[in-house]
Amino acid sequence: MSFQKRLASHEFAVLAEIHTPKGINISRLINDARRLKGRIDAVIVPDMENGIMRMSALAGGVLLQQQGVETIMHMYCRDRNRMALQGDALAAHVLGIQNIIVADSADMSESDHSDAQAVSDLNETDLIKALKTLQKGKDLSGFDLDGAPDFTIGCTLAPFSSDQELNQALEQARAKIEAGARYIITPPVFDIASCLPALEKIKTLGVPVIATVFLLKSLAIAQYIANSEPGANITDELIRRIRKSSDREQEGIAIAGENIIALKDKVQGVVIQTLGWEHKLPEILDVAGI
Amino acid sequence: MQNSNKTQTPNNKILVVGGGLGGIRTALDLAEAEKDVVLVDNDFTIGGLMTQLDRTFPTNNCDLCTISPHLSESNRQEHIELMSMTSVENISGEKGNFTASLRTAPRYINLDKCTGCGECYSAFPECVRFTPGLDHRAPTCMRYPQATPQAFSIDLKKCEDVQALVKVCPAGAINPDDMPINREVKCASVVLSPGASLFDPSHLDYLGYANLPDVVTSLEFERILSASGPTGGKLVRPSNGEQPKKVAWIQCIGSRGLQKGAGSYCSNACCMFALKEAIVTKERFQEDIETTIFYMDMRTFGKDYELYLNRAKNEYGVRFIRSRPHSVLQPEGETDLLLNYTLEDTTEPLQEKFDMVVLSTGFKTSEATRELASKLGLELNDNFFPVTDGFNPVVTSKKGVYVAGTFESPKDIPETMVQASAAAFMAASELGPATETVVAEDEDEAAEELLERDVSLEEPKVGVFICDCGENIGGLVDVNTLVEHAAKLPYVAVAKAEGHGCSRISMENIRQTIEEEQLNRVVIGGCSPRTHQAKFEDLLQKAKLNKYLLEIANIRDQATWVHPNNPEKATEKAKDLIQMSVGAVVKAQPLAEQSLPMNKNVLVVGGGVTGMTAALNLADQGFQIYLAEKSDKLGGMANNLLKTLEGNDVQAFVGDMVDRVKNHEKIQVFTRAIIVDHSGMPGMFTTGMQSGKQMFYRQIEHGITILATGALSNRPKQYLLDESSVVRTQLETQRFIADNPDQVKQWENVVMIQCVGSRTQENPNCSRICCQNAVKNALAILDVNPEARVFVLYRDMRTYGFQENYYRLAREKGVIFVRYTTDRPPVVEAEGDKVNVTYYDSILSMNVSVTADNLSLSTGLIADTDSTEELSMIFKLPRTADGYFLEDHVKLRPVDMPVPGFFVAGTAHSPKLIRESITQANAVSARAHTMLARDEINLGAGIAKVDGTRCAACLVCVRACPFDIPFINAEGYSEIDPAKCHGCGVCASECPAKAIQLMQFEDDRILAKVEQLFERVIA
Amino acid sequence: MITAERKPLEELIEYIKPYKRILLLGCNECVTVCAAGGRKEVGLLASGLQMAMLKNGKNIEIQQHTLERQCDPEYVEELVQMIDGADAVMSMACGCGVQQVAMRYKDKPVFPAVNTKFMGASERQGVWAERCQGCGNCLLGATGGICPIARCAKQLMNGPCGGSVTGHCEISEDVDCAWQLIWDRLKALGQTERYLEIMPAKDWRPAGGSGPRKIIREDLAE
Amino acid sequence: MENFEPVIVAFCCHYCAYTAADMAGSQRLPYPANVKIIRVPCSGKVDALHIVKAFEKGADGVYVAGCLEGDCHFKNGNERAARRIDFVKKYLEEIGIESERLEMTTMSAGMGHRFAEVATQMTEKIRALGPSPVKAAQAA
Amino acid sequence: MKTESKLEKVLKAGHLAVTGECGPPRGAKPEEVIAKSKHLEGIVDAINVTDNQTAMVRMSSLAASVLIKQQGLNPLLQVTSRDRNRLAMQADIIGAYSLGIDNMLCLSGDHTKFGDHPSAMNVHDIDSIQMIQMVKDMRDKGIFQGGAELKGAPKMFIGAAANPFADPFELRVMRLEKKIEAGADFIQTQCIFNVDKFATWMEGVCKRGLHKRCYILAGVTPIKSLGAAKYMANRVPGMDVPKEIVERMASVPKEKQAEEGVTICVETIEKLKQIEGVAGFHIMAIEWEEIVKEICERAGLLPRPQV
Repeated sequence: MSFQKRLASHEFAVLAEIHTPKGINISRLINDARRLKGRIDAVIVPDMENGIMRMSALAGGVLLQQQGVETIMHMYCRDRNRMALQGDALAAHVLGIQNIIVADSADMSESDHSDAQAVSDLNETDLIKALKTLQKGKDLSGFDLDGAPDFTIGCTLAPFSSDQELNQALEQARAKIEAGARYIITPPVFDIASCLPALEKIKTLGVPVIATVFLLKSLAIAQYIANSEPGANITDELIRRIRKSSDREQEGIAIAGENIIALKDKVQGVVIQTLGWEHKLPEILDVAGI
Repeated sequence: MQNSNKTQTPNNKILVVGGGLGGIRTALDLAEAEKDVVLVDNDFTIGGLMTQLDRTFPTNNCDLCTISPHLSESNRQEHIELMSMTSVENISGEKGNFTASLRTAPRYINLDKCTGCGECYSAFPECVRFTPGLDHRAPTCMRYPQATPQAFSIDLKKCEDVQALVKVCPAGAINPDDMPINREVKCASVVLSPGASLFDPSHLDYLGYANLPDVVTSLEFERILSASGPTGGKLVRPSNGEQPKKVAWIQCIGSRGLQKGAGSYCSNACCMFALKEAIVTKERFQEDIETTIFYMDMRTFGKDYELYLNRAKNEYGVRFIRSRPHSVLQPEGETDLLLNYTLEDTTEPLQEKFDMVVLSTGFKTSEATRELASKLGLELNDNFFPVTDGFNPVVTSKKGVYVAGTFESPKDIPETMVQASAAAFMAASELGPATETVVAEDEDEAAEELLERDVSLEEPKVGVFICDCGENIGGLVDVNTLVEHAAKLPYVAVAKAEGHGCSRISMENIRQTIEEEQLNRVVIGGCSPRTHQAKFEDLLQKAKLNKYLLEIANIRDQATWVHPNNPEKATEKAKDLIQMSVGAVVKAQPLAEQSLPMNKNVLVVGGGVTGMTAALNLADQGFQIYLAEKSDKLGGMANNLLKTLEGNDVQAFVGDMVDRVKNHEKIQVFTRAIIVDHSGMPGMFTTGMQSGKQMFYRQIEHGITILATGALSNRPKQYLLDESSVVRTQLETQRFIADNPDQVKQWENVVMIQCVGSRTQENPNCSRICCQNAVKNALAILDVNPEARVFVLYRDMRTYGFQENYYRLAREKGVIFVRYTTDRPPVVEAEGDKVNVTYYDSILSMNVSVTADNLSLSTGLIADTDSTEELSMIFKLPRTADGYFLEDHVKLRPVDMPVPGFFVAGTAHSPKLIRESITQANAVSARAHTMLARDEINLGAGIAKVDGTRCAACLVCVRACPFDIPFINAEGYSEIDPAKCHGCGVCASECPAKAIQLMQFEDDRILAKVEQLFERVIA
Repeated sequence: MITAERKPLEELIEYIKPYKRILLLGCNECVTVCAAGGRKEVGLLASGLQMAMLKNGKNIEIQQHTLERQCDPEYVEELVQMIDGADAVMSMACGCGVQQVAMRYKDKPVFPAVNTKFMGASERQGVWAERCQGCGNCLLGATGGICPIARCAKQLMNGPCGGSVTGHCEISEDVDCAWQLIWDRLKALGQTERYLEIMPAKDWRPAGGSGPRKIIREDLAE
Repeated sequence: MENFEPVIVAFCCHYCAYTAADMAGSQRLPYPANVKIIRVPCSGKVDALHIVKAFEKGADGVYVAGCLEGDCHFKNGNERAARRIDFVKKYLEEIGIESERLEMTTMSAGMGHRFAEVATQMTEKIRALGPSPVKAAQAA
Repeated sequence: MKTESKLEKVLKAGHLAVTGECGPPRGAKPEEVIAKSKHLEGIVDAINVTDNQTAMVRMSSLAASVLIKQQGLNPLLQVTSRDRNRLAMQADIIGAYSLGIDNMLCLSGDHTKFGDHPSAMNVHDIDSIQMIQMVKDMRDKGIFQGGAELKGAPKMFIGAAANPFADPFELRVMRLEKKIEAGADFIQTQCIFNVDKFATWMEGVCKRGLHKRCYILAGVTPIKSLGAAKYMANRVPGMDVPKEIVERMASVPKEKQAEEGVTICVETIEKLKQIEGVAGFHIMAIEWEEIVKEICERAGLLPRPQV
């Protein structure tokens, strides 16, 4: 079933993120994706997320699509102007990519090209609108297209560490949804019980909610996130659990898998984020019984 | 010896002065990094002080055993030119272009001819300098069987009939016309490691050393304990040859400015030295002897040394008396020694009888070394030790001249080893980055390799060589009985006793025997293959045998050492072990080795001063460095430090270093970097990390990993810390003094409490840095506010080395040092915006209360256990009980980890000062450099092999291999890539078709051991 | 593969009690793979028998030999060299191997050392599970590739009995309900309607109902 | 039986147990001479066959000493060894050899004390059990 | 009417049918069969006679059925595919019919593992659905399973079992359909405690119109004690006893538990009556036959209609 149909049928969707290589060695990308074929609904290909220069999402998406894996491509406004964005969108459609997530872009300060100039010609809402316009057969300047593309567009919810921030994030999201986003992806959730109220709030947006499940690779990573991201709901309990484990790699996989199970009847789907450990995705899916 | 065929320019050598342990380490590190070294020592043989020690703390290993591989290795190394009996007359020139004038004294023996047979010595003992001196006052006369060079030396002055002496030598090696040789050597840099001498207490009448034979120095006591010493290891009183029942040690003789002529510094190693002697004595005689140590402060500040102190107290029952005895007397007509002393809390004079008194004499620079320093124009301090760089103790005032070991300052063996490696690195860096030297393929060597004898068609012909290892084996069992037993075993062609099998002469004998008798298998009965296998494998190669045709029967560690009270059983067991080895070696087959290219990138984990130093060092040598720092900025703990005890500006130093690191084109810095996975093998590791705010995952390929992850500031919830605003850690105090001098000026009373959270049940070790921190802050407070009354409540003041000078200065300036004991710790209560500190003053025998404006707690360091635990899981490395990384050998390999290619430095190793961390970082650089200089890494031959004809392609090996190496190949049977196999043997033991064998541990070889064992038992 | 499991030592000792020289035979095929009768197991059994017999006060001689494949006469022929040195043969091969040896060396007693269990597949290292009963008339095409004859405790051909709970067979939590597996597979294939076809009563003749079976390939048979 | 001195074979992994044995040596920790060590790279290398053969040849006891759990130099060889020991124990019972004669034990490289302790305990245990029934039968 | 069966007549007439159960004794004691069946006289329309129930050897269900028939009662012969091959089954069926037995239930039977002869072979020459087909062909086509002509067809009213609670649940309706397709005239279900789940199943049944193609008798059982409740909840494969039932049994004192069990049973029947497609009840009071009367009375199922 395609991701689009899965959304429409209100069945639980399972997505996973696979990053493009920083370089031209695509063997990992393709191997990792192949091993997921048939086990998940679609692979999300981020585009130079967080300002790390790598192979573009468009190329990555096309490669995966060629492997018979449905792809969702990230697009955002930091690195390209409206010309490039529209051009890429048309290219994506022609090359078989039907899904686009308009993602929030991190600022350049933490980039590995921190002296690069951010473009930000459009903002995310504008970009979604632009995509909708393209679908109607026009470009942003109102010129007719020779054939209109078609996409399922998603958007992301900004991370939040307080109710106030959540409300703000929801406000922004609402605009994106009005502009045409058909589902929303949350920031990573770690302790399911404690993030339920927030999830409920997010559901009020009225579009399917896809929760992000993040693979904790080690105690240090868990501590890092707990310390550096105030909103991440990593509980002391969770930290203790990882610390106690003699095989932390497996423990992280188990936690991710269990979280997927716990989210099954609570949201419309999950995105599994492994940041480099895409080869562990099948194990997570095993634990989650998918 | 000098057979390197690299194109030599006159000044690309390094001169190493001093052939003690430090000099040997320096020379070895340089040689392994492909640098040419001239190693000079004015003694007849190299080895220095360590060769005279019986055993070393804290492992109580036999020193001769640990040092001997190094000694002969130094001789073997093609890059080292060893010159014994050689002194440095003068050094001129400057960094990069020194000229050293060397003078070699006549030995009167031709080294090339001498076989060390000993005929000259037995005929004319008086004029041959190879005396296991029975005069305990002259321990330096003594040499030992592993001596390098392995040759005698003649004292011609004592010889009356020179012609007779010449005739007695069967090798014709004695040359009475030998002349001193003067020689000039060009070198780029110089490392001075000539050691120090020991304080001579002869002039201190009240200690009776000069006239009471039972008063000895600690080194003499060591000689008496030593198996190779004058008494053959029997502990006896020099006066009457009886075993003593009560031995006392008196500490700080010649140290801490306590006696006439004493250095003002603390000699650093004497406390551990005395503890070791007391423990070894107790171990040997148990209840039969009483040991007492009279001390001022027990200074066990090294890694895990506190545990050693605790063991001495609790397990061995060593008695400790805190007192400085004022005299040792021998009343007329009595044989006992009377020791007079008082305790600190009474004035009552006490007397106690002992039958031996050991003076723990400290280090002192010798006249000769002072002279050497002046020839070089080195600036010396008040105690005649060289003045060194504030942050880099191996760097002297003269560019291009480096120092290491006790010549630099008093220290123990591990620290000497660290400095030696550090100096090696600094000296080598003068030569600049390693350039691609075209090494003309050594044809001789290649030819020699081809000459390996093909023994595959021969019947096994086994040679068994059994060491007595001095007293270690021979002292308990009769080696000849073992030899007779071995001679009767099947296939044994030769069985011999070989004395110290690892000594040069024995090695040479064995080699000759192998060649002469055309042996094709060798069994060594001796010590552990863990330490000596490589050495004997080399020997086999020299004898043109494949090095794997060898078995070592560990009859020392597994028989004589562990069955000391039962010579018969030890003998029988040794026979068993030898017979098992003979059975196994018969099954041994020649094997070929695997090698892999060495990846020359370096991963440095930790971006503090230690990590940055190592990174800069190796980057300057042209290697690519990946520096991973967990936090968001470089600098680590040093970011919180302002000044060192000596007054050096830490912030400026660190700031400069950070800039250099960031701008170095060979260093890639990753901040907020967390290591998450690791794979590969020595020489080609792949490590995955997540870095930056965005947790970008990347994998690094590298051949070397340096762990410099640091430690954490301890912060125990004690003494109102974090509750009262006037209670600070010493670090915070330092900052406060700098930032708020006006407030400090108002302070009336300041209290400091030492050992807060250190030397406790939970954290048993000493944090090493706190005593000097307290002294530093106390002095800083007095600088700002001379009126302040500063109390330091301590358990033992551990201001080792030159820190002692500052301790004394603080006392002089009026800082009040009060000792407390753990059963009566100070009590702290809040009082308004101040705190009230109550402590027990043992001199006044009462509680004293002080209302303090500031309470500084010396909280010290604790291991970053979360980090070290996780990294040790990921990298598979061991840790100490308190969570620091555990090095491969605490004495001899203090910065190497057990996994080849891994090194540790800085406070990740144990608490230490910034300059000590930097020294370790330099040492690590040298150690890493020895690997990075190679293009290949040898993986040995211990890999699994599949017999395709037997393989049933069942996949068991494919599934069982922990590293996923085996696969079913196109021919349909399992294949194991020899370059990838780790050699664990799991596949071999699970293969249901018995198609896999692990080389060196083949089934028939293991089963042969089992069979031979029971053949003997049942027969 | 054919799976087997070593018989209890006690039973084997009974077999060989009267003999002094035993030839212990392994097979490098299926029984090696299922860790029942390869070289290693031969070694283990030889040692175990030796010890057990010693305990019974008897010293026996055991020759060990592992054939490439005990069910082929050419390989069995190899034993000619050593058969005379043995009073009895104990085979760790499956029943086929045991019989092949017995047929060739008519004057030697041949004992089975293993119980031949079933035709199975490796589930994972060290775990083998029955997959086929060799019924001679494969119906896997109709059952989503999962055999109800081999894998349903009641060999039900038309669906699960009432004891199937959460995917397990009523006889054990450790046994998957074959029909649950079939159903899942049919669903995955989008062929659930196929379930409604009633499978007629099975003709058991090809399963051995008409006596021992034989396959003859005329083109190959000599 | 009073003079019975059991012969015990200890298969020790190079990285931990063998090093611990060396450590026991350098610390001069005495343990019974009955224990004879055979060095293997990893406890996972110890073949069931080696153990059974040791008993066949006349061992009164055998133990395999590997690294502490989670510390195996080769990831999990020690766990495999432990499972294998359980398997061989059952086989020994079948043969009629008390399974207590075979044990698996773990220690770190630094545990010289533990090595001596295990060697002593094992020797005492086997001494109490008496000679292996196989050996007794051979002798008879 | 396909047969002369009284049960068929009751059902055909649109009455809620009631069947009971009688387990033959483990020994040659005809009086026990007679005594048990007497408890059901006038209470039920047919008495199921089990065939080596729970894989324990008992008097053959054919013999016990004959004994019951001799009492003038109406036995329902159960036949499992576990113990007999197709020859033995057909022989027994002809025999039974000849002795006046005209109802039968085709089952696969519990696995021998659970019984007193765990080492016995499980025959399963044909399965229960194939058995239904076989009986139907004997009755309607007059042929044996092997195809040979049969002289004097046994006019059996053919029943089959259904367990709406076993997994995979979604397949359960189709399985029923398959049985009906094969020729089942009526169905007796597994004991129902989880009425909601049963209702869900029945919904599926009705959706496919299966309730119009055969009669579905809902199975009920009075629980005698808390222990029995727990046993059924945990140990009997394919039985779904909701937690609430066990808790309810636990909430009453031991001596009142039997009474509570009966009450639950009666309530269940009342609920089941509301469900579309339920054509009657099969009351399984194992070794407690005397209680069936009370249940039927309280559930308003008495008196039984005369047809």
